[in-house]
Formats: sequence, structure tokens, C-alpha cells
Amino acid sequence: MESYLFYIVGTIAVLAAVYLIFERNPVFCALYLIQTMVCIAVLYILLEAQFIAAVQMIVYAGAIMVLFLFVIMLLNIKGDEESKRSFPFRKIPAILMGIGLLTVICIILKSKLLQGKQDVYTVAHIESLGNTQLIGNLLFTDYLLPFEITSILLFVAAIGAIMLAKRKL
Amino acid sequence: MLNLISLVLLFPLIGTAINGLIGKKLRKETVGYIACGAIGMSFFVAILVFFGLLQLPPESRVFEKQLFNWIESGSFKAAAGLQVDPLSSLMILIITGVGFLIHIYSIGYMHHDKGYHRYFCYLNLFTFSMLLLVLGNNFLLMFIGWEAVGLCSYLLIGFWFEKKSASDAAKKAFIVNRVGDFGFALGIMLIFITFDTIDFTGVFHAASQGNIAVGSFTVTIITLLLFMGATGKSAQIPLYTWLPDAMEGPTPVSALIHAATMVTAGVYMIARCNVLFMLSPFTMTVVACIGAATALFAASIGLVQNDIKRVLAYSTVSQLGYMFLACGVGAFTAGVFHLMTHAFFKALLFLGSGSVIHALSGEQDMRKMGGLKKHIPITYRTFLVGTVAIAGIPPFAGFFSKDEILLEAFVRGNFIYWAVGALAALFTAFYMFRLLIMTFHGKSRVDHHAMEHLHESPKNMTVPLKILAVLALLGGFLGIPGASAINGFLSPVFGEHGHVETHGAEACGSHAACLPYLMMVISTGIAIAGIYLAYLMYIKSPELPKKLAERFSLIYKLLLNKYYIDEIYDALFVNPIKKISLLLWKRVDAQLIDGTVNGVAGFVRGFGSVLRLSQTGYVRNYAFYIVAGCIFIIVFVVFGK
Amino acid sequence: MTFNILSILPILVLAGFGMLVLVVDVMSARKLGEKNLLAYLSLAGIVIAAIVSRNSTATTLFSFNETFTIDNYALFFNILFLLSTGLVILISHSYIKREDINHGEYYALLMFSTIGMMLMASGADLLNIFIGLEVMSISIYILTGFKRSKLISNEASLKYFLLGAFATGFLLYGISLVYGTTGTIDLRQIASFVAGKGGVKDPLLLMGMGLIIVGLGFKVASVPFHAWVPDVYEGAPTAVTAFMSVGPKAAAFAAFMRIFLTAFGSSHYEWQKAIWILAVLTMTVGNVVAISQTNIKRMLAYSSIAHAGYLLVALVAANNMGVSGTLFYLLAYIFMNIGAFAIVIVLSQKGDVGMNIDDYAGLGFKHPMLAIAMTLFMFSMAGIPPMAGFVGKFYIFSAAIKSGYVGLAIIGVINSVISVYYYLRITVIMYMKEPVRDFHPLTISPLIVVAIAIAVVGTLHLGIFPSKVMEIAQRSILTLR
Amino acid sequence: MITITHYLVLSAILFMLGVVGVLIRRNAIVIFMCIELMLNAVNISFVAFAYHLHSMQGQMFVFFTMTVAAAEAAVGLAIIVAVFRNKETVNIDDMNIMKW
Repeated sequence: MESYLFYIVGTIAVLAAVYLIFERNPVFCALYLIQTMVCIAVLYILLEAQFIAAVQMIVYAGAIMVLFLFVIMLLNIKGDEESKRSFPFRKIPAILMGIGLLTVICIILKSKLLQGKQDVYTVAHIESLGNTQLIGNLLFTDYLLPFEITSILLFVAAIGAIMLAKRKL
Repeated sequence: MLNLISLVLLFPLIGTAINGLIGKKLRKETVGYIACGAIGMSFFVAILVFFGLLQLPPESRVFEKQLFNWIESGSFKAAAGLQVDPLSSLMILIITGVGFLIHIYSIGYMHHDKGYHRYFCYLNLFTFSMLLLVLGNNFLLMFIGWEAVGLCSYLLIGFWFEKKSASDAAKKAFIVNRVGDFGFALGIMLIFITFDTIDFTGVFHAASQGNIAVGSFTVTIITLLLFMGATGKSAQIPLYTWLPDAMEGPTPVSALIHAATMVTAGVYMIARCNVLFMLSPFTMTVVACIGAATALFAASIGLVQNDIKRVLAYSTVSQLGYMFLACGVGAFTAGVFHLMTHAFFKALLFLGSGSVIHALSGEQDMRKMGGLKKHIPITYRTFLVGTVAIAGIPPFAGFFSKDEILLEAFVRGNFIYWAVGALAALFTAFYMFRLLIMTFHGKSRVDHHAMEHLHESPKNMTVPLKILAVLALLGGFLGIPGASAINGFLSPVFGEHGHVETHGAEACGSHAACLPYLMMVISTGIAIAGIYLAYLMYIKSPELPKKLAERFSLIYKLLLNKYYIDEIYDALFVNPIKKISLLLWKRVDAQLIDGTVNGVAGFVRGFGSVLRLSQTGYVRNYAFYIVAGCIFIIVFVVFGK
Repeated sequence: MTFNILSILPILVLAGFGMLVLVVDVMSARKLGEKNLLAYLSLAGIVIAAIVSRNSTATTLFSFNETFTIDNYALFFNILFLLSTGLVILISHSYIKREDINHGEYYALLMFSTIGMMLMASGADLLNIFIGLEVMSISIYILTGFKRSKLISNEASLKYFLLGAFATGFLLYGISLVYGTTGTIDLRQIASFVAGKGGVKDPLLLMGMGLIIVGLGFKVASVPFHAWVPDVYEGAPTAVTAFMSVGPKAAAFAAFMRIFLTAFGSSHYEWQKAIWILAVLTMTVGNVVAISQTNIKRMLAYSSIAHAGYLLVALVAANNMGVSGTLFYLLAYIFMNIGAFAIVIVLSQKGDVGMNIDDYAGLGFKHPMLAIAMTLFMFSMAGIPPMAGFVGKFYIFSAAIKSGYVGLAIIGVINSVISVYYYLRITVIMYMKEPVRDFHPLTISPLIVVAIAIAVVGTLHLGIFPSKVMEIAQRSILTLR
Repeated sequence: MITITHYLVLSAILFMLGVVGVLIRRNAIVIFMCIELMLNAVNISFVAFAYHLHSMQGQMFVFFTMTVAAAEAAVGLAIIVAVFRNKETVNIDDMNIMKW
């Protein structure tokens, strides 16, 4: 059951990604990306990461992509980006490069995987506590510093968005 | 008294600071007094130090004064300290002494220049750097002085930067010197790695303890790199090209920097590192060969130059070649001795030529001179002394030192060294007298305009000339064979191998005792032959040179154009680097990669699109580099075993 | 569990002052007029942060569950970052007024960016380093586009942002592979794991390492990840260019050394060769292309690429001398580079006019003091003694020879010879050409004069009396492995 | 049976697609989307590793990556809006005032 789900969801994710990089209309691109993200959220659930899956849906596929769509609509960008300079074989080297990269990675993945240190958070352990509670605990203990620094990060992003995009300062 | 040594450095630095900061507001006289006073005081202290050194017993004549810890990291320590020993005390005497005279001379020579204070500021700075170079007690400090004199030389060659040739010459000097410095810097690093110290004492002590085998690879590389530095600064083949161009600077500068002091830095460095060089016979051979080749090569170019300063410039290159020849055969004393006498007579010759140029309102072409003897008698007489001294007629200074080099080359080297040296000596005598005759004798070819202003130079220019003439006349007696004062004085530095005239005599067998005297006679003969040739060609039958030039037009042209060395360098090195840069910039960056990304279409669209393809700045291309680099690094890190 | 708030006190101070500047800016928008107060306020923040970080501790301290380190290494870099930010604030003051971008956000972003750098130098796990890198980068993306009405600034910002985010993807991928193969993101645990396995042999881990090299290589501007540098440096406001040529580069090197010496120190053979090649490419391309530049900002950009190459040489050497040499060199680089940019700012006019190298003709006669200072900085960058750059290069190349990389040292020295050509060109133009333009009005203020003076003193002091700083640098790197 | 390798391969494919997208697209917003795709691909491998290693660090890292992505999106889109204001286009091929 799980493996079927993986294959189905994985295939959809890849197909959507392929459409994303070849689709001309940016609105459709965004929709394809959302589709990929939803599929990835399903994979997270398969990997026992329910909280991350939820965040993926709410923050990523929800908030961030809506922002993208909003900007696309705001700027009223048409799908004519290829109009002026489009050469028939322009994309070939880039695609070859990508395939090269993938080949290298797959060759490396074929070798036996080094077994890293195992931690204590087995599936059973996580389920006994609940994924969300565990993450919440960790955020305010082990990861307190990065969590707090993230506030600065988001603050900076807010300042930046205002600074750069506001019509009149 | 030895403790005063830091004052030697301090005075010129103070002079630089005063003239550099407020010189613009001071009166010209004050500027001159400050600059000369600084060097004069420095000279005075140098004399005190010298006598202080003499009071010590010969074997303990080394004094080190630590100033502060400069670089310190782990085992590595470089203290800024000064070292006084016979070699450096002799050098500071020459630098401050000759420098002082040239400073005084400059007051008169530069009087009308609007950059008066700038000039003296640079000149003091130069003296400071040169003193730092010879007084430093470690390689790094020496290197700083080394770079600083290069910098001052650059500033002074380009002093009249309004002239394009001057600023070009300055740039050339700086860059050619950097090539040599590159070798020197690497050499210092290698010394540090090998000996774990860069103090002279430490390095030479370790080297002389036999830790390093004679002829070992490391020491050969080290010495070759050091020698590379020396060829740059001392204008030896192949890095000599900057020196003749350096004559674009004011003449006193040529006298001080490009004849008497800075260019001898390479010789000083090799003499200082004699312990290392003696460990590498191969390097010594290279040094001797380059020295001999330069001596002959530059002298041959000097034969046909028509610019008075250029003749002297090539003569300087040639004389430096002698010094390297001496060092290369292990006769360091002879090299340093020649360095000293050369400082006297070459400074004299340059200042004399400066006086001539001054008298002729800036004319430097010898074809427009002639017959100046009666107009500027003092200059003529002192110039004559210098010419005779460089030609090697006894008992003038040049005779003793050059003779000693030739003798050592014969005894410790081989016949070829001697023959090359002797041939160069013949050339030297010839072109120097050619210069003398063309300038001072014969019919006047001076144009009328210049003739009206023809005058003898003021006192503050002629007095230094006279003093230098006396030195050029008498300086040689310090090194009379058999009773050489300089030999005894320098022997603590050079130890056994510095001067081995007697050893050589033993090696030559029983009737070698008369060899030195035989040599003297031969070299005197050579000098006289050269002078006679010059006399024959330029006084007896003045049309002869023209005929010769016509008959041997190819050789003449080759010589006149200095063997086309500059052109070759330009074609071989300078242009390619520029081209590669342009290529990388315009073609590879802009066309090749973009072209690949944009694919075959670029070809289809023909030339029109080639122009457009050359426009990059595209994010896409930059991302492409990143991906390519990424693939490369992954493959390299993972599979590159 | 250790939550030592004191250990992040400098970060807190900077964050506090950053927000204070924003609040003051908004509260008194009309009253301030010249807005000088903001600059002084930010400078006060920098100074207080520096004092606080000096006082924090002398011994190594781990806090926040051992994800954050305060050791001498971090302290050294903290001071380095604060110094560079402080100098940049000094040189920005008159510049942002001239360019009409005098907003409080400017200073706030500089300080927030500094927080990111500090986190990069102090982070003891990959997460903190990553977050620090992002805080730093995002602030700089914004600063690059700060002249929002100027297309050139927009374009630079967009280029930097897209490529930076792209490179971040690679960095993250690398981190994930390292995490996956070792089971941890903590640097010291990675180190012990790797050492336990007898060095890095696993291809996936090696690939992770390679990808981290790519990600950080982008930030330090190493070839072939350098292409953004000239464009972005040219387009960004000049003061921001000065900022990003020193601080972020230093921070990226701090993280680079922390990761590669602490975590992968036991198997440096694997990564040294790759960085060897990067170093050679970086030095060579940087120097060779710099020769043909006509815009001074682009020239300094390529020069900054070349300097990254020299620093990579030290990283290849990976011995104590090289690493402490890197610290020293970065400090020296702050002085000479910010100094050079300060003079570029002083001599340019509104709208960044006067950025061509030929515009400097005759500066030596019109403004001798500025010309002398510029000459000093150029010579220092070219590595001519007794300036700071020489000592730094000396350390770095000696370190390379000491580790047996003689070839690399030779290439480095050849490169520094090439570099003399274009540094000297500026001097030649300043002193040996007739002036072609009037330099007025100069963008000058007491603050920028102070900055130039500090830079001059620093460049000379580090060149003539380097031993004290070098000692500190050597003590700072002891905790790295 | 789905192993960790499956997830890693899927992650690699998506990452590669993101990279190719960045290389071939011209619309700045779409390029940015492709970068987001790359980050998502990396996130898969983080979570897969975390599952495999019974560790929470991977999941935590993903959490922070998402935050960073959100911040980047805000700033990146603001930059794109700023560029569009001045240039009326988001085609990156039109953006090469600075070159050589």
C-alpha cells in the first residue's frame, strides 16, 4: 500500500515539476508548483512527519504560493517571455547539464549508504508523544536560539518587503 | 658608539617627513638644507659607527640592535633589528657619503624645478630605504628595504611624469623589478621553511654548520631564487631592460640610484648571503655566467649609443656584470671592492654628464656636443678622471678593482670568464673615450641657441664633482694587491672564501707569484688599446665610424636597437597577458559560454547575432557556471582519487 | 541544557539597537532632518556590542544545548564584523544622504546582517550557521536594492537574490547529505563520527561536502561561483558594496573554516584538492580580468575575487599558520578595502558619477592626502611592504609552502605580481596624468574622514607591528579542532 | 518496499528539475519558483533521512528551511516588484545593464 502511494504521489510530483519548468504561463507554473508541494506533503505523512506535512500545506502551498500568485496577478505578467529571443536548441545544454547532475547523484546513491548515528526518535517513540508536541518541545529547548533568530529573519524580510515594494516611503 | 646606528636611519626619515608634510610651504633653501643636513648627519653617524666598529677586535665585529618584534607566530620570529658588520658599515658609508654629495649637487641641479620639495622628500626616503636594506638583520627587513627602494626608484624615474616616456619608464622599472622581487620573496619563504628562521645570523649559522649538503637541491633553488631577485634590482640579463630607460629621471637620481647605490643592492645581497651561495656550486656558475654575459653584452650595446646618459646606463649594467662575475667565482671581496670604486667613479661620471646637460640646457645627444673642453673646464677635468678610472688605467680606482676581478676570474674561474671580462674591458675603454671625445673634444656641434647659454655649473655642483674625482683617483688604494685594506676589513664577513688571491697563487704553481703583475700589465694594455681605438676612430679619422657603420650595418643596427630586447619582451610576455585577459573577458566569458548555452542557433543567425551574443550579464549564464562548477566539484571530490 | 543569555549578548545588543534605530526614525521623522542621530545611534550600538563581546568570556563556552559557541575564534570574528560594520556606517553616512536613501532601515539592516555573521562564526551546528547565513544574505539582498528608483540597483539586487537563493539550494542539499550520512548536524559530533570511521570515504558524504563547498564558495566569491560579484558590486550602492566585500566574505570564511576544520578536519585530504583548484582559478581569473576593467567598482570586485583566492590558499594549507593567517588577512583586508571604497565614495558625485578609473587622473595634485591614502590601500592590496597586505600574503603563502603546496604558493605569488599591474595603474593615473575633471563637490563628512584615518592607521599598523594581532589570531584558532 | 534510496532518488530528480528550470527559464518569478522546487526537494531528503535515522534534527531543519523560504519569498518578490516598477518586465534576459 505504502509503496503504491509513494510511486503514485512521486510520479505526480515529478510530472508536475516537469510541467512547471516547461509551462509558459506563470499562473499555471505556480499551480503546478502547488501540486508538487501537495504531493510532497503526502510523502511527509508517509515519513511520519505529520507536523511538517501540515506546515508544508499551510505555509508553503498555502501562504507562500498565494504570495507568488498575488504578485503574478499584480504585475499582470503575460506568458510571452519567450517572444523576443527564442532559439530552438537553447535549452539543450542546460537540460544536458541537468541530466549530468542527476546521473552523478544517482551513481553516488547507488553505492552503499553510510549508516549514520541512530537517534532515539523511533516511530514508536514519536507516536507515543505526538509529532507536534515533540517538535514544540524541541523548538523551545534544543532549538531555542535558531527559533529566536528566525524572528529577526522574518523581521528583516518584513522591512525588506516594505522598503523595496512600497510605492512611496 | 655602535648604539647610534638607529640614528643613521632616523635622520633621513625625519627629513622625508618634514619635506613631505610641510615642504611645500618652506623656502627652497630651507628644503635643501633640511634634506642635505639629514643625510650629512647620517653620514657623520655612519663614520662614528665605522670607527666604533674598528675599535672592536676583527673577529667580533658584529653588532645587532633589536628594535621590536615585528612578526611573531609560533616558532617563527622576525624581529626588526639592525645589524652592523664590516660589510654593512662599508655600505652605509658609501650610501650616505655618495648620497650626501649628490644631495648637495641636486640643490644646484634641481634649482628651477617646481617639484623641489617633492624631489628631496623622495631622495631622503630613498636613502632611508637603502639604509634599511643594508642594515636589516633579517631577510624580511631587507625585503622591505628592497621593495621600498624599488618604490622610490619608481617615484624618481617618473619624477617628470608629464613626459610620457618618463612615466612609462617608471612603470617598466617597477614591473620588471617586481618580477625579480617575486623570486626573492619565494626565496625568503623557502629559507624560512628550510631553516625555520629568517635572521641572517640564524640562517648563516645553520648553513655553515654543515646541516645542508653542498650542492643540495634546496639550497640551489633558494640561491637561484635569491639571484633572480638580484638580477631584477641589479639589472642583469634578462631583467636589465628597465635600467637604460630609467635615465628618464633627473640626472642626480641616475647617479645616486641607478649607478651608485640601489642597483648594487643585488650584489650586496649576494655578498651578504655568501654562505648560502658557496653551498651551491651550480648557482655560483649561473651567477658568474650571467655576470660575464651581461658585462660583455651591455658593453657591446654601449658602443653605439648616442645619448650620453644611455652610454653611462649601459656601462653601469656592464660594470654590475663584473661585480656578479666576481661574486660568481667566489671573490666576494673583489665584488664589493668594485662596488665601492664603481660608486665613486660612476657617480662622478653621471654628475659630470649632468653638468654637461645642465650647461647645454638639457641636450643629451652626443652628436650635438663636442668641443666643450674649454667652456666647462672643471667638468671636463673631473670627467676625465672618471673616464680614466672606469677604463682601468693605473693608479685610478677602477683599475685596481677591475683588475682584481679579472685576476680572480682567471684564477678561480676559467679562461673564458677572463677573456669575456677582458673583452668587455676593451669595449668599456673604447666607448668611454668615445663619449669623452664626442663630448669634450673636436669641433663644436652645439647649436647656437644652446651655445649662448653655455656656462660652467655653480659651485654646489662642481664641488661634489671634485670630491668624487679625488675619491675616484684614490679609492683604489684601499685594495692594493698584497696590502689590501678592504680585504682585511671584510674578511670577517666572507671568511675563508672571500678573497683567495694567495690560494690561487698556490694553485697555479711555482711561477704563479708573478701572475697578478702579469695580469695588471695585460689589463692596462687592454685599456690602452681601447683608448687608442677610440682615438683612432674619433680624432684621427672621424669618418671611420660612419664607414664601419655602413659596412656592418646589420650589427650596427642590432646594437643601436639594443638587440631588440624590449620588442621581444613586449611580443613574448606583455602582449599575451593583455590578450589573454581580453580573451577571457570578452570571448570566453561573453561568447563561448553564452554561445554554448544558446546553442547552435548562434551559428545559424550569423554575424548579426554574434554581436548580440557577446552581451552577457545574464543570470542564466551565471547559474550555468555554478551548476557546471558544482558537477565538477562533486565528481572531483567523490571520484577524484 | 545551558541557556546562557549572556553568551548572545552582543547579538541582543545589536538587535535592540537595530530596532531602536527604526523606532527613532519613525517617531521623529520630521524633527530629525539630517538624521545624523541615527548614524550615531547605530555606532553606539556597534561599540556597545563590541564592549559586551569583549567582556563576555575568555574561555570556550557552549550554550543553547551546545549549538552556540563563544570561543576565541568567535570572539575574533565578532570584533572583525563589528569593526567592518562600524567602518561601513562611518562611510555610509554622507553617501546615503547624497543618494537620497537616508532611511533608518539602512542602519538597521546593516546591524541585522551583522547578527547573521556573528551567528555564522559562532554556530556549532549546521543549522545555526545556515540561519546566520540567511539572515546575513537576506539583509544584503535588500541593501543591494536600496536605491529603489535606480534600475542598476534593482538589477543587481535581483541578480544577487536569484543566484544567492540558487546557491543556497546547493548548500542545503549538501547539509542534508552530511546530516543523512553522519546522523547529526552538530559539527563536533560529525567530527567524532568521521574520525571514528577513519575519515570521509563514503561517496554520499563526500558529495555533501562538495555541495557545501559550492554553497560557501558562492558567498566567498570563488571562481566559478563568482559571476555575480562584478555585477552586484557595480550595481549596489557603493557603501553597501564596501560592506559586502568585507563582512560577508569574512563570515563565509569563518563558517568555511569552522565546518571544514572542525567537522572534516580529520580527512582534509579529500577536500583540499578541490579547494586547491578553486583557489588557483579564483586567484587567476580575478587578477587577469581585473586588468581590463575600466570601472573602479568592477575592478575592486575582481580584486575582491582575487583576494578570496589568496584566502582559499590558506584554507588549503589548513595548518595553524594558514588559518591564523586567514584571520589576520581578513582583518587587514577590512582596513584596506573599506579604505579604498571610502575614497571611491568621497570622489564620486550624486548618482555614482565618477566611477571610471580615468576619473582619478590628477588626484595627486588636487587632493594629495586622499591620493596618498588611496596609494597606500592599493599598495597594501598589491602586497607591497610594509603595508598590512604584505604581511598577510607572507603568512598565507608561507603556510602553503609549509604544508607542502609549493606549486600553489608559486601560483599565488605570480598572481600577486600580476595584481600589481592594475593596482599600480590607479596610482599612475592619480599621479602621472593631468586632471580631467573637477572633483567637487566631494562627498565628505567628519565621519568618513575618521573612517579613512582608521583604515590608514590600521593598514600601516598591521604592516609594521603585526605581531600582537597575529598572536591573538593564533590564540583564536586553537579551539577550531 | 520503499527504502531511503527511493526518497533520495525522488529528491534528486526534483532537485535536478529545479536546477534545469533555473537554467532555462527567463521569467524571474518562474525562476524563483524553480528555486523553491529545489528547496522542497532538499526537504524531502531531510525528512527521509530523519525517518531513517530515527532523528528529529532533519524535521527541525525542514521547519527552519520553510521559514527561510518564506522570508526569501517575501524579499524576492519585493525585489521583483521593484524591478518591474522601473523596467516593466520580469524577463531576466532584459536585465544586463552591467556586464563584462
